[in-house]
Amino acid sequence: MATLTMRQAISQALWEEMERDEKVFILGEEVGVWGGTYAVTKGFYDHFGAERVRDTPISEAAIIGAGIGAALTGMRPVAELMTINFAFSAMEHIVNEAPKLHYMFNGQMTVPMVIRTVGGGGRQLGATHSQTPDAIFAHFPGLKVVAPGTPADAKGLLKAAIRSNDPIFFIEHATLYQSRGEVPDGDYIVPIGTSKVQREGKDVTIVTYSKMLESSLKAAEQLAKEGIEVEIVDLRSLRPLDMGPVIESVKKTNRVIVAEEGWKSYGVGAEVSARIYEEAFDYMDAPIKRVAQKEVPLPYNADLEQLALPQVEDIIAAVKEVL
Amino acid sequence: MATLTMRQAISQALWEEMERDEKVFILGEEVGVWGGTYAVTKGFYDHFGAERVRDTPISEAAIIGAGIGAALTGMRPVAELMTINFAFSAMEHIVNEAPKLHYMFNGQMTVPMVIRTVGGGGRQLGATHSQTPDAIFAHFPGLKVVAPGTPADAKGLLKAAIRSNDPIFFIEHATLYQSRGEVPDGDYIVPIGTSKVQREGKDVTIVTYSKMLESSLKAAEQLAKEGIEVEIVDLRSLRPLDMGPVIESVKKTNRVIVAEEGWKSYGVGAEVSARIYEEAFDYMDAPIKRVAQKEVPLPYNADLEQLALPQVEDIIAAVKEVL
Amino acid sequence: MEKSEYLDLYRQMVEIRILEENAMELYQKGKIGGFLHLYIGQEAVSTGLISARRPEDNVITAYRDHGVAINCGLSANEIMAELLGKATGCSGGRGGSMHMADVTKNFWGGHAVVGAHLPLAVGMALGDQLQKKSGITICMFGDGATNIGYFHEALNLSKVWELPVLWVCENNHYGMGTAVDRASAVPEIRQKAAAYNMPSDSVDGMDVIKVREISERMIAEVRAGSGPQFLEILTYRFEGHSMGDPERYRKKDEVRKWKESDPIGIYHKYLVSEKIAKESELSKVEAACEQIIAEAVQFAESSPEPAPDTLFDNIYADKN
Amino acid sequence: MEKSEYLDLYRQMVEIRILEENAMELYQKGKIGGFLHLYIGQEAVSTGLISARRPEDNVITAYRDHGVAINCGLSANEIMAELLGKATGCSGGRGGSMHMADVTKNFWGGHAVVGAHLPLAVGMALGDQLQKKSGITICMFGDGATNIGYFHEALNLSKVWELPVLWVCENNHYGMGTAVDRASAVPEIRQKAAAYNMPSDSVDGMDVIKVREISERMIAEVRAGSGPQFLEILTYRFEGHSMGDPERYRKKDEVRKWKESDPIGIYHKYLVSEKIAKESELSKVEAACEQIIAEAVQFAESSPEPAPDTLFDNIYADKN
Ligand SMILES: Cc1ncc(C[n+]2csc(CCOP(=O)(O)OP(=O)(O)O)c2C)c(N)n1
Ligand SMILES: Cc1ncc(C[n+]2csc(CCOP(=O)(O)OP(=O)(O)O)c2C)c(N)n1
Ligand SMILES: [Mg+2]
Ligand SMILES: [Mg+2]
Repeated sequence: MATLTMRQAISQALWEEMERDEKVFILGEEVGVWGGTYAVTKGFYDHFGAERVRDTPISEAAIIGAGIGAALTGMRPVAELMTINFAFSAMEHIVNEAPKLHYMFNGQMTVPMVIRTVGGGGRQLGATHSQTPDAIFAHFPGLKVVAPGTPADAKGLLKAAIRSNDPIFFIEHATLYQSRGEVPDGDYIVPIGTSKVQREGKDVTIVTYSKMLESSLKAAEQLAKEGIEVEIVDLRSLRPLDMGPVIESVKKTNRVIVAEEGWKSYGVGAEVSARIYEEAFDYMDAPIKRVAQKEVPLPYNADLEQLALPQVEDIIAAVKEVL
Repeated sequence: MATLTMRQAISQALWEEMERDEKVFILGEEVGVWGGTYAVTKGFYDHFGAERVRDTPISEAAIIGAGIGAALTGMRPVAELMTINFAFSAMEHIVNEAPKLHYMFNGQMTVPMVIRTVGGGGRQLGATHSQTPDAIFAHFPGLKVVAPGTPADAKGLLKAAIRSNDPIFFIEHATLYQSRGEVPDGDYIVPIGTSKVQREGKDVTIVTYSKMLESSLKAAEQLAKEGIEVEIVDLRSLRPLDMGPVIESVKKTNRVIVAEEGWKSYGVGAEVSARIYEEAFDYMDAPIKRVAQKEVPLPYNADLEQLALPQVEDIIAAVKEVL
Repeated sequence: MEKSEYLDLYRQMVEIRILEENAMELYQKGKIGGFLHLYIGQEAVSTGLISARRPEDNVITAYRDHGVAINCGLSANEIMAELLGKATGCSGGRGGSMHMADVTKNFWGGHAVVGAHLPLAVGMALGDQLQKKSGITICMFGDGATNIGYFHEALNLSKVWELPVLWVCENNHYGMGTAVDRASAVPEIRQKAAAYNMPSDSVDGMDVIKVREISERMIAEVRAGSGPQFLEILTYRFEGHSMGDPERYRKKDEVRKWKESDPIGIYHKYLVSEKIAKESELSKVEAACEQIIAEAVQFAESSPEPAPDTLFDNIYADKN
Repeated sequence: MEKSEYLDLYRQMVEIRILEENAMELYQKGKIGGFLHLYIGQEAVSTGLISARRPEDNVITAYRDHGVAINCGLSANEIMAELLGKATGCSGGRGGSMHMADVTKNFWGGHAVVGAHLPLAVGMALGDQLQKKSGITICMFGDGATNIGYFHEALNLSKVWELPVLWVCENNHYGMGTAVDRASAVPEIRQKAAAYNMPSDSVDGMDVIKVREISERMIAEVRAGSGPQFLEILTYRFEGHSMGDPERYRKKDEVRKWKESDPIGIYHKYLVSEKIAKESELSKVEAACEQIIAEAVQFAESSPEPAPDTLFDNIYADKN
């Protein structure tokens, strides 16, 4: 067990998987010579060589499409999209090719591919570069969507993703790369599609994932000082969505917040909320509150941007409202 | 007032708007010489000429991008995407360009553009060509998403869309083109962002839109024979989402079904359900049921496809479950 | 070529033609649903091309794929069954007309979104190369597909990485109702290859022997390490784009003229005049094909529908 | 050109340089956030190009846009204020470095997604043409942008419709850390224009006069109805791709060599040796620019932040 940053944990998982299985290779923009825009693949090019750490032109559709093709022939590509905002430029291949081939050809083809990408706002990158549109990718059966919130989960889930035989959209959060945590050494695997209680409590359940897990943990600490015991369930995967631990927690607390960074409308909170009521209607003592991004394209100005993004205080306020 | 098919109603709206305002023009694949893949623009090329009814190469990103550019200079383009499945090939321009420019440049630029497209399953077109992913487009502030369920609304909403100064994603349903209804003559406008009660009832509320309005109306008739009075609220727009009439209805019936054609997870029903509980928690006598497409890429085989698509019987069953 | 091979090319072309004619009829009877894009008129293209491949070479194409399937060695039975959406179809009835494949024969489909399979071809060639497999990848697409961004990204990447891909454009002069020069800045599609520094050539796609010869050469060169190459094959589809095409975009006369260059007729004449085969031998081939397709229809019609409880099979490959 | 115009080109280049140097400093102080892409080294490109346009000609470019903004006539004040995210910025503090625009000056931004603005340029040229406006559209983009599908679709469509667009590739030899020949199948970007049957030319982008001359010619031709044309301008960025670039992909030596061709130095020498201006006059221009930028920083720093209650303004243009 070592204390690592999220960046190190992801890097370690990738490195170990490439050492373990020579079918694993990386392709994407600036993954090689540059060392990865977020320095996740720093040192990989020198160690694994240009064959397995492949810099590409700025051609998002070709990056994902080529990843799919290589996966069809038995390779295990890890295709990197520099940010999730550029996923729109490869949308056809992400949602309409990769997740459909196995089914459409009756199991003849499999697409063991990981698409690693980076989302999130809060860095003054403006409206086109700051999105957290995770929910839209989770709409498509055939795709799996994973978004870790801790270094350990990042490592364990990425390893599981690389070993999976299905296409996986793996969303990292830019402002979590520096966050630290204990990470098990070696072959640590976290099964995809398992939610996890990250903090126990009895008064309110916060369902969350990725960056908002960090914010929720902070909110929980402050609330604890006021004697409010918050339980936090981390979804970790958006598809498959494991509602088990959520429902269990809800049955205990009877009050729920869903906290996500993306826009509220048609977001993750909508699905989670709908599912909770479907599965635990009789346990709900108060309406579920969704804490999310305000419905506005994110502005560059730092104050306005923070005003639009969900804050720790928003979570605290929401918890108090449902109590 | 004339009885028109949905196809005729849309065609009429387009025609009248082009006659009214010479800034309105059409661009897209097969809109001209062919007369529109779904014959909506039949006769337009001959009447309005090649300048205003512009056939394009198979270049979805350029179709929408050029539409945006023309809109910036003051034109009012109606850009056609042959089907909504090809919207993935223009995703960047639909969700990351058109809806962001007005805000990002502080109101300097406006994008008065309509993107007309056709969605829906049920025609054995296979997994890549049969989708109803309407919800994902509604996730983006700055875009308006409209999806009419009757010929009259199709006409009135399309006219409103063409006159709007904002980018509008206008979703038609392929299997509704032949549906008939009374359509007001001339300048009939339905404001975007207004839900409508399409049938009154007191026992259960069905919230729906587009194709599933038709199915819901059928279900309601059958249920009426059994003495169950269903109220149907048609959303008509997914963004802005007008919850007013929904909440009003819910407060009367206390029981709700949401019926949509797309996949259930992260779909329209999730948002509507979450919103209803947020706004009318105390009025709910039973958990909301979502009737939607099964979570599977649509298969070609007709029986399997129908098995996956939501049916009138599914709505009836759901209504009975919430009673 | 041996005589038997000459005859087999003829058999393939005739089998495709009869298959397509039967498909048309079954569509009109409502037994085939969805979109149906026929290969009638273009038989020499894939027949000549694919006869030049080795079994380890990948083939991937667009939705106009029945002929390609035959050429790749799929049986008329499983193709016809797929058209009827039956469990015995090559894609188990899930794919339909646009999504035929048999991976064991290195035939990778049948893809319905225009141009979207081109990047896949890049990856397949890369995957084979990384695994030191000797196959090349043959990627077929229409003239219309050369205007979408995927084409550009795929061709560029294939050249930057010097991958063993043969890009094959079937220029049948129209993308749906849009004539090539109304959609493409260059009327001769192979000119686009210059922007990728890629060797290119073009050939008359109504003459199966010419297609075969040029394909042999280019496939050999690609296999030998030339990097990707580009082949434009000029052809024409005799029927509408898909069923129900009003065909307002072309004159009856134009169609009639092209039909005079029926690829089967041309090849038939060639075989006889070059004394490779006698009329009677060819008639026998034709009769055999009629038989094959009649049986295929029979097979397809009597095959079972996919079981309802298989609806959720194969969404994911992972077992858990 | 009149002497005043020569001097004004010099002024623009120097103003850009000093603006960028100040921006770099303000970024390091944490007063500018987000991404910051500097134009240092490339000043002659947009200065020469845009000085050849008429006011009615549209200009649209990528995120490396501060210089272009100056050339289009935006004031250093509103540019600097935008960099600091202030309400007085040209985009009200919403856009930041990558999203500068002033529509009244036909400067349409500042776009951050690589290549995505190229289709917009097609539409702007079309919109002007349909409205019988005489302006042409000048669309600038980097070498890296020529590999994305948007480039292909936009160039093709502009030619099919014969629209008045001047496509301008600023080839600064790298897209982030990727050298042109590692990303593009053709090292000379203008070769791509051949695939769209488009006249093309290239020019040394470190020499503002050469850029000006070729731009004048091509803009005139496009305006006269030649259809779209393609201009490749060879240049180099002296700083990293954006702030915080480790610059592992190029040698210090290479950068040093290019810096010997500083476009401002070259033009300075030219003006003096051609006796167009005296050293003292140029010094005066430089001092004036220092002054302008110092004032701009002052203006920006003392400008108000956007009011919190404006957060929801301008999401939609419709009032209801
Ligand atoms: C991205 C995308 N846009 C539009 C379509 C609809 N469409 C299907 S086939 C076709 C024409 C393709 O023409 P071409 O590539 O020349 O192939 P051909 O049909 O002539 O064989 C179009 C526009 C599609 N399937 N995919
Ligand atoms: C579609 C897309 N992919 C990736 C990026 C990230 N990115 C920003 S700038 C850049 C390099 C662009 O290079 P070039 O076009 O040569 O312009 P330059 O920066 O050299 O001016 C990349 C990859 C992006 N903004 N958009
Ligand atoms: Mg064609
Ligand atoms: Mg560059």
